[in-house]
Amino acid sequence: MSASTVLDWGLGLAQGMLVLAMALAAWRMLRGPRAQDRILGLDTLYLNGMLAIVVHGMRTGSGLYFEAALILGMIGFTATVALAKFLMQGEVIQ
Amino acid sequence: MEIVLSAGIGILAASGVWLMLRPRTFQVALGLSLLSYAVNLFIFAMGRLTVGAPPVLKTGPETVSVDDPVPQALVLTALVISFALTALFLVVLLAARGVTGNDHVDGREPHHAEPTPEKPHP
Amino acid sequence: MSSNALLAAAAILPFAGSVLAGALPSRARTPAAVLAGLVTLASLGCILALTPQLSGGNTVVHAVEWLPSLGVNLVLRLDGLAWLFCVLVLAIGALVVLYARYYMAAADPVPRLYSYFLAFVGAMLGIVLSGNLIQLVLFWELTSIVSFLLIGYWYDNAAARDGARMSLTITAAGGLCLLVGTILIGRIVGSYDLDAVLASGDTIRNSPLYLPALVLVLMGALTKSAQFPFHIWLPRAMAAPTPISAYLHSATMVKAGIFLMIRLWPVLSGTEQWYWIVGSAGMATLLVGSWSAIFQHDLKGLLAYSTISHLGLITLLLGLNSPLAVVAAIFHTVNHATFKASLFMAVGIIDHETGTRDMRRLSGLWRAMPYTGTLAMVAAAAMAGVPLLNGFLSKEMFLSEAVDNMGDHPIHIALPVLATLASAFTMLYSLRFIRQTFFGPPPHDLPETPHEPVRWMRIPIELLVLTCVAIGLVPNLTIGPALGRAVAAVFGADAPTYSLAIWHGFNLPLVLSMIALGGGVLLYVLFGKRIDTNPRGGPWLMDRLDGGWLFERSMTGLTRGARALELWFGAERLQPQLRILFLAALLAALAAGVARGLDLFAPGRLTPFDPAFALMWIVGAACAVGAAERAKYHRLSATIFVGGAGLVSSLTFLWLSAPDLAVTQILVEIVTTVMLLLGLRWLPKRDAAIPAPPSERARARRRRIIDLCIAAFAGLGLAGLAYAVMTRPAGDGIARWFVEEAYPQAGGRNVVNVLLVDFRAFDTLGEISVLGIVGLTVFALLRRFRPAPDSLERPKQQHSHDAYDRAREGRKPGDTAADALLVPRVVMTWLFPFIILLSLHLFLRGHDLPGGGFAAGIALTIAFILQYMACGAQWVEERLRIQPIAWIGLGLLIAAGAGAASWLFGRPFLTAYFAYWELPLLGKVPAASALVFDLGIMVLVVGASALMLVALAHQSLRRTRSAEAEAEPAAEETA
Amino acid sequence: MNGPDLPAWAAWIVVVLALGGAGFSLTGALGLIRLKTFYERVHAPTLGATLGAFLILAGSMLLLSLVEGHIVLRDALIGLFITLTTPVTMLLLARAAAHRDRTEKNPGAPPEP
Amino acid sequence: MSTLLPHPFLSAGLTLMWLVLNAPPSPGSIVLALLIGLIVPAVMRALRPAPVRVRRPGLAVRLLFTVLYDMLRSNLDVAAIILGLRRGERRTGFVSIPLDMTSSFGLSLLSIILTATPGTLWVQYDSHTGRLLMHLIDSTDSAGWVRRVKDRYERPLMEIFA
Amino acid sequence: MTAPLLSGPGAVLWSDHLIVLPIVLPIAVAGAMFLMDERRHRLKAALSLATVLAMLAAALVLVARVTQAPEVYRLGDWAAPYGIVLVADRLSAMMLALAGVLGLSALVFSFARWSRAGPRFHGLFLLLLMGVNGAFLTGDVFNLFVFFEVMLAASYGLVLHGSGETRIRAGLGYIAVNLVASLFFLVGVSLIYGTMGTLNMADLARRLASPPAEAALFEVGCAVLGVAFLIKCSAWPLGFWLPTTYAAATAPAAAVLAILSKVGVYVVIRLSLLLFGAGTSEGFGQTWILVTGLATIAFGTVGILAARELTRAAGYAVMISSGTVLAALGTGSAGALSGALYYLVGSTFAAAALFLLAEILQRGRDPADATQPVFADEYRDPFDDAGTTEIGRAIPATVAILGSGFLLCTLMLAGIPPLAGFVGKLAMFSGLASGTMTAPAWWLIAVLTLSSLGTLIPLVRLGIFSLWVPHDDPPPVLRSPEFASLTVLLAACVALALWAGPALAFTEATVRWLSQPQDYVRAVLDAGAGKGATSKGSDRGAARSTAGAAS
Ligand code: NA
Ligand code: NA
Repeated sequence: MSASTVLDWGLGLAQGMLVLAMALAAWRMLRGPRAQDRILGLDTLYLNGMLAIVVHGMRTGSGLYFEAALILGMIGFTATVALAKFLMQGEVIQ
Repeated sequence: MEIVLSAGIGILAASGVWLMLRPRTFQVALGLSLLSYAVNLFIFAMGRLTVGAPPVLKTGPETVSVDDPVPQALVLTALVISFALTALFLVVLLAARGVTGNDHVDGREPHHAEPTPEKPHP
Repeated sequence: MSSNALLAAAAILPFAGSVLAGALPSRARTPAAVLAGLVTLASLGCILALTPQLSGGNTVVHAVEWLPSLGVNLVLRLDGLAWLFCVLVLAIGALVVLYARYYMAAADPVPRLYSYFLAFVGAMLGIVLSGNLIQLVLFWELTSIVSFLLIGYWYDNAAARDGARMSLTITAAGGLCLLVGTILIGRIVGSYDLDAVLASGDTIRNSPLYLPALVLVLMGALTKSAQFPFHIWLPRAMAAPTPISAYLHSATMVKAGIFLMIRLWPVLSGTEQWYWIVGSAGMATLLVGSWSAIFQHDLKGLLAYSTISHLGLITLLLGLNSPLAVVAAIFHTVNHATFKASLFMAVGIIDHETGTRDMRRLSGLWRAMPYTGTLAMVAAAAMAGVPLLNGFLSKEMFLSEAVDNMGDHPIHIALPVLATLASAFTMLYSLRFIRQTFFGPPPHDLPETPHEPVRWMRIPIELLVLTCVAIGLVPNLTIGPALGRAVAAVFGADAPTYSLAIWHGFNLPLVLSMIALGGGVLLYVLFGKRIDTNPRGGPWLMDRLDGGWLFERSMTGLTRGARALELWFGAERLQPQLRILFLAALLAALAAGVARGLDLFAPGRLTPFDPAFALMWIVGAACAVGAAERAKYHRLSATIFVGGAGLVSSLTFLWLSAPDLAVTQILVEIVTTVMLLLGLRWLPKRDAAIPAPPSERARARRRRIIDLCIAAFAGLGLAGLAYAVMTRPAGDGIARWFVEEAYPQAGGRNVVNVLLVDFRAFDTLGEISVLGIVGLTVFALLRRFRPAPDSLERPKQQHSHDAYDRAREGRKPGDTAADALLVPRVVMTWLFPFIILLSLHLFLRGHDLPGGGFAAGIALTIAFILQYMACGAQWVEERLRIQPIAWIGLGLLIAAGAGAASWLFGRPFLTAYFAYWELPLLGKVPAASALVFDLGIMVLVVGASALMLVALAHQSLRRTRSAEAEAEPAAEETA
Repeated sequence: MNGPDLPAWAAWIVVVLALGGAGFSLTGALGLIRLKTFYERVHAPTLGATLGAFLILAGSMLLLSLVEGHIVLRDALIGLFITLTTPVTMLLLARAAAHRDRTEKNPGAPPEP
Repeated sequence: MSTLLPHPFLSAGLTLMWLVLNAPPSPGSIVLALLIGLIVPAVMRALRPAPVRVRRPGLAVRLLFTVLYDMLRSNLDVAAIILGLRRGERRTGFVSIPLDMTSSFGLSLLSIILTATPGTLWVQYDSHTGRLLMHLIDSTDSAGWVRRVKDRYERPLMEIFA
Repeated sequence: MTAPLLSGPGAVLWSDHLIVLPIVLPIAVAGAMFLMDERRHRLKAALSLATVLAMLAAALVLVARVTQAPEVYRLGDWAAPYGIVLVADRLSAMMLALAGVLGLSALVFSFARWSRAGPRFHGLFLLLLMGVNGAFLTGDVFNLFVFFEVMLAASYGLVLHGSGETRIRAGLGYIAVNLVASLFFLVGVSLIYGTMGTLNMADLARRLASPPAEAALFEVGCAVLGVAFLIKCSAWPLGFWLPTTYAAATAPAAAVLAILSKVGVYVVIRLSLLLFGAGTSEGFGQTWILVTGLATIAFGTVGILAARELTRAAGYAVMISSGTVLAALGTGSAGALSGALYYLVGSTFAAAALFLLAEILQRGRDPADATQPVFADEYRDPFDDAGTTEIGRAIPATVAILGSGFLLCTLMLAGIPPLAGFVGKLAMFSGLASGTMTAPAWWLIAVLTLSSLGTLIPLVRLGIFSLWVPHDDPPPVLRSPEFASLTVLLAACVALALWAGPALAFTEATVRWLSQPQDYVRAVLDAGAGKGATSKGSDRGAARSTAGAAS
């Protein structure tokens, strides 16, 4: 097996696993039962999506996808924090 | 990939259209969001699909085969505009909810009479 | 003065006078009258001065170019016919001016009346002097409009308003038909020029468009000349001041219709269609008018129906297809103008001096006003066709034409019979008028004591009656030359020979005339009293047919019908409207595709399939469908699902080589979610459906099924189109050029960014303008935001936190909330500089790598928003003052300035400059004006998005503050 | 799609790291499904946010360092920031859930601290 | 120094981050990184967060490794639980821990450590009683957890940010 | 002929930039105004007025200049089809001037009171005009989308300006409908790009000359795009939003919005004659345009007959006017189209004037007036209170002036002599009646005649009700800015009738020019040909380095 085949298959598989993780998170998100479960599901969706981006960058050997991942990692939590805060206090900003 | 993306666009669009036809303002706002996703992906699809070839040139003089940058630029413009307008729609729906007391797109429940100065919203 | 100038002066003077009179102060009754009189007389003088030039059938023509490409020029054309009508219009006009000066009360805004009057004179002259058919239509409609103003002069009076509206509606409608008819004639002839049209009689009559053109032109003429059944406007127009009625219904307005029929007689008449349409309209009008006149109690009403009947007579004459009848028609037009004007004026005097026009109340006025009575009697006799007066002459000609026309067709025997009958009716109502008003017992119980009017008020009547007598006695000396010129103008070389003698020998027409006179007297003797006490309120046989009532009903019906149609063919509510939009787009796409035989699934290129991508889209689809399903009752869940769908879209962009899009979409996604949540605060939870009546439920179900179909087809359609395009090879488009030239010519490696800030920077400038505008609009709306009462309360979570705090020793409200945010606060605060750095990073690398001003701006906004979320609006604003509106302005200025800077170098707007600058220590650094442009984008994006978010966030703060503000006065009151 | 060009040893290391990370992340997501209560489920995604992410990011750094020819550390930033930020969401969620469960008097509601 | 560099660790962090983002470093990017490190912290002056002083950087590094190790171990534990690989009874539940630390920065770090470690979750902190409510995916040994939190994390943190 | 700017390197005249002025100037002035304190009303009013006057002047100069030859302006110095170009030809210059006059009068009208009914009116107003101008000038379909959005976004702001329940409710529907239209627009444009590979209008026309590979898909895109434009034209059955929205908007907003639907009409004319005038897709959609136009006139007439309020009637008048131009276009008669273009200008003025008049007549009966800010805090700026005070001298003889104005509007809209409305209809009828008369020509003549009557009847009814029937309300007060504004509009109508000859000659020449799409294509694509092309890259680089050296 050549290095590129290994990479191709291995990273493809890793990406597939991450997408599968996304699917599981989405399942929780859709299933609930409570709003907190859904938010948790969305947060996990974001997380695994971010990792999928990193793996995609590895598959293509390109650093061009890094910023998308960094943004998700640094400020992706803003959306879920807002949701959680809404749940906790009934409003996002007092 | 093409069939997957088409199906995705279709489902987003169908969900969006369905929501846009609903009577509650918030439904319409979300429908607008979904429909914008669908349309943005549609515009993007007009440049055909490529994987792993962003239109960012390497530091060499050679021209490489990359994805069509034009639809990407168009999507970016459309994206910003639809973001702005979604925000606007949201605020208008809030304002409407405030002044009419209900969240129907027409500003009144279908089986309620049109409000008059003498008989304001319930 | 040249003849052209005289002609132009005659036509323009009245309009100029109208403007001047309108500018006079509203009490300037006498100056206005003097002005109007002078103008009218001057105009008349001009026309009279041109008389010698008309000898031998000549015409005076003055043309001004107006719309050469349409063949429409302003042509003033004076011939014998026009001369006759001009003199009629101006001479009677001058008398009306004099009369009105004394008739109108000082309290009325009389200058306005004179202003309208002069405009009307001008419009009438415009009609009769038109040398171009379109010009004729133009002035035609102008008379409708000005008469509307004249009739509605006393607009406080409902009758005046209704009368004005009715006359305008009917005559303007006729005018519109006339316009189309004229255009058809123009198409047949190839010109609107009157001379050309008059020369093409045979062409017109033989054209397939003859009938439509004839019908349309006649619609104009018959409505204007108040022919049955369009006559209904005329009696209602009596609400006008009497001088106006005298003018409109004797010499002018209604005569415009007659004029037009005479004018076009040479080219339109001579056919069966003309005979039947014009003849029967005239006959019906003659009978209906004279019959109805009998039953009027109001003197003006009597004159109105009498006018209708005389107009019918003239029309009937024109319909007979006989040149001699036309001569009679012209002659009777003049006669009718003189005696009817004098009668109206006499009635005006009666009304003025007694305060009523009701014949049942009037009686024995002879004693009080013998002079006026005499004048009225002579005029009425002329109207009735008593010998030695002008009416007799033209009626003789009429009866003679009726007899001549009997000819071979048996049905034509009716013509002389009906003509005689109508003449008898005329005699009847004329007699009734004189008898009831001037004779009988002295009047009692009148609003005012009757007496003779002021001297000047009588002069117009005297002159008119004198004319009646003079024409009646010596027609050849008085009217002869004018009539001759008019006839010559109509017929040219083919003018018929006629005789204007009083005595033509004892012939059938004379017998009929005598039968009519005698019959009229007899009828009056038999039925006079019964008419007075007529309990049915209207003419026998026709009392059910109240034209005014019918008109009002049809207008109301029209409005009602229109409302029904508006509901039927329109949609007031949003949902049906949107349904139609989607259906229209679907059908349009379908129609276009089917017409060209579009095959969506043509085999083409495909990108290798990746199951992970498909799985990701299963997630995306589930999120979308979930959002669609939950959005009604579970807004928060739906918002979460939309977030999921958005993430999948972003990842798709990334997967398919669009990192810039992915970055932007992710950022926008985050901000949108925060914004939706800020908004959700003001949308109280929806727990259950609003109860709807059961009947609604079935309909709602049906609508949902329809919507589902629309949504499904919309989805299928968009998916199909996307698939069809994606699987077809991309043609030789402009894309390749951008990829090749982005670096060499624009100095950027990120082609998308180069497109945004250089190649298509103009798009971006517009795009940021949108963002700025929306930011400001949101701000404006929220400044006046009034939350619904049920969302004014603080959220219940906060209540229960505070309750928890109150219940415990040593805790004060807000502590629990503060504890919960303790950690997030620290993290978010210390993250702030790092996000700023991220934003700078995105900004500076944009030209060469994914990023750019927009992404940087949104990232910076998120940095701010995180602070707001962690620490609250008040806390942040005590520390950081951001002025978002100023940022918006600054951003626009920077971006536009970066674009305009290229002007200094003689290059078009937005021409970018780039170079590598050699700097000490740093070496080569890129310098690009596009970066400045991008900075403008960034600044604006921060301003606009922060403005929206902060304005939304402030609502809670405002709620708290207003609650405090309300609590304070309440506390003061209790103390 | 043109994959990166790596020596075989590096390829294997990268793949093992990526698969390991993805495995942990997947396990975390699986926990989201399998665990019974909300408070248990909150723990699960942390697997992906910590070890799962670290392994993948390490693989990415190795790969990109080799591809770009210089040491690439930027992916570490992602690891750092998700470690700092993910807990914020989690603890706010847990706090919100605790509050809701207490006010609704659900069985399994957390006690007062 | 404090006026020019009010938050030296922050400045260093920002400079470092810029350099990492723009590797390999060039003279230009180094200058820019230094400028950013110098200028950007100015915003913190506006925000005025509670001041943070790091007393013992060495201990901080040691704590970092402790946490990383615990994280790794917990990851494996929790993965085993999720995958059903662990035998025996597992109880899940809450545990209340009295904390002595009051610095919000320290508490934040503690919360990040606990929450970022699979198996432990920071649920609620009461500033009046100083008690922390924590959720454990496996609370079989809750007393052990209390000790672990206090000894392994709280004490070093208090020492670092004293 | 092309402007010097485009023909030789470096040879630039300042006057060549004139074409971009109507877009750049409002952006810059609006930007500057956003930096100013909101309370500086007078300064802002003066700035706005100066800007709008400058825009109008630029438009008039362009009208005069383009009679010689169209002007093409390459934004960013990139040649078509790669860059975006602005194209001023007879049609766009005429529309530009129309927008200028309308903008001027609406702005002046707003000085009396409306400009202070909400924040940042002037900025929004200028940006609206900027969007309109851009839409008229651009030669690129996607850029057209952007300017449509600018214009619409500002129109949303102006519709909501002043707030209040009526406006918010109407605004919600208006925004929803137009957002859908915008999405259709995007779908259409992107399909066009996906099949033709270009966005430049001239380039599209050029490519259509030879059969494109994907004609069917392209036409589907055009169909969707057409629906979007017809929504913006408020064509039946897509335009039910218009009367409600315009009736709810404040008067100056409604008056300036009267141009918005005309932008849709403009685009339909522009694209259908350019793309479908000849070539593979010749005549595409023409029947539909005709049918829609006729239906729109009919529905507009029904609506105006049914109207209870003047503002609503004015809204339907706008619809009728759009429908008329569409139908005239659909008949394919050049004469009718040139008449319709003339009519478009006049009827737009008249509809705008009617909105303004209606506001004065209905003032005091406006429930939206009652809205006051709820919260007493920083959101309530001092100028909010000033919003009710009025500026300008009260004009005497108000009723007479309003009456005359109303009459003129009625005559204009009903197409009754002697104003431009009549001339327009006459020109259309003459155009339709010349040559071989087809069934559509008959239909249009009939429908327009009935529509004239259907406009006259209700307007007279409403006018009598507003002006003649005695009311308890205080008599209307006309402020000097309002008077000036009405005078501008109505004088424009009168002038249009007086100089109908030259005006019609202009529109006739316009239609001749439009029916020669190849000239347009040549003008755009040959503008500085090759300068943006690869082969001349060095040339451009040199030009840039000179610019750099100069700096
Ligand atoms: Na693509
Ligand atoms: Na944890």
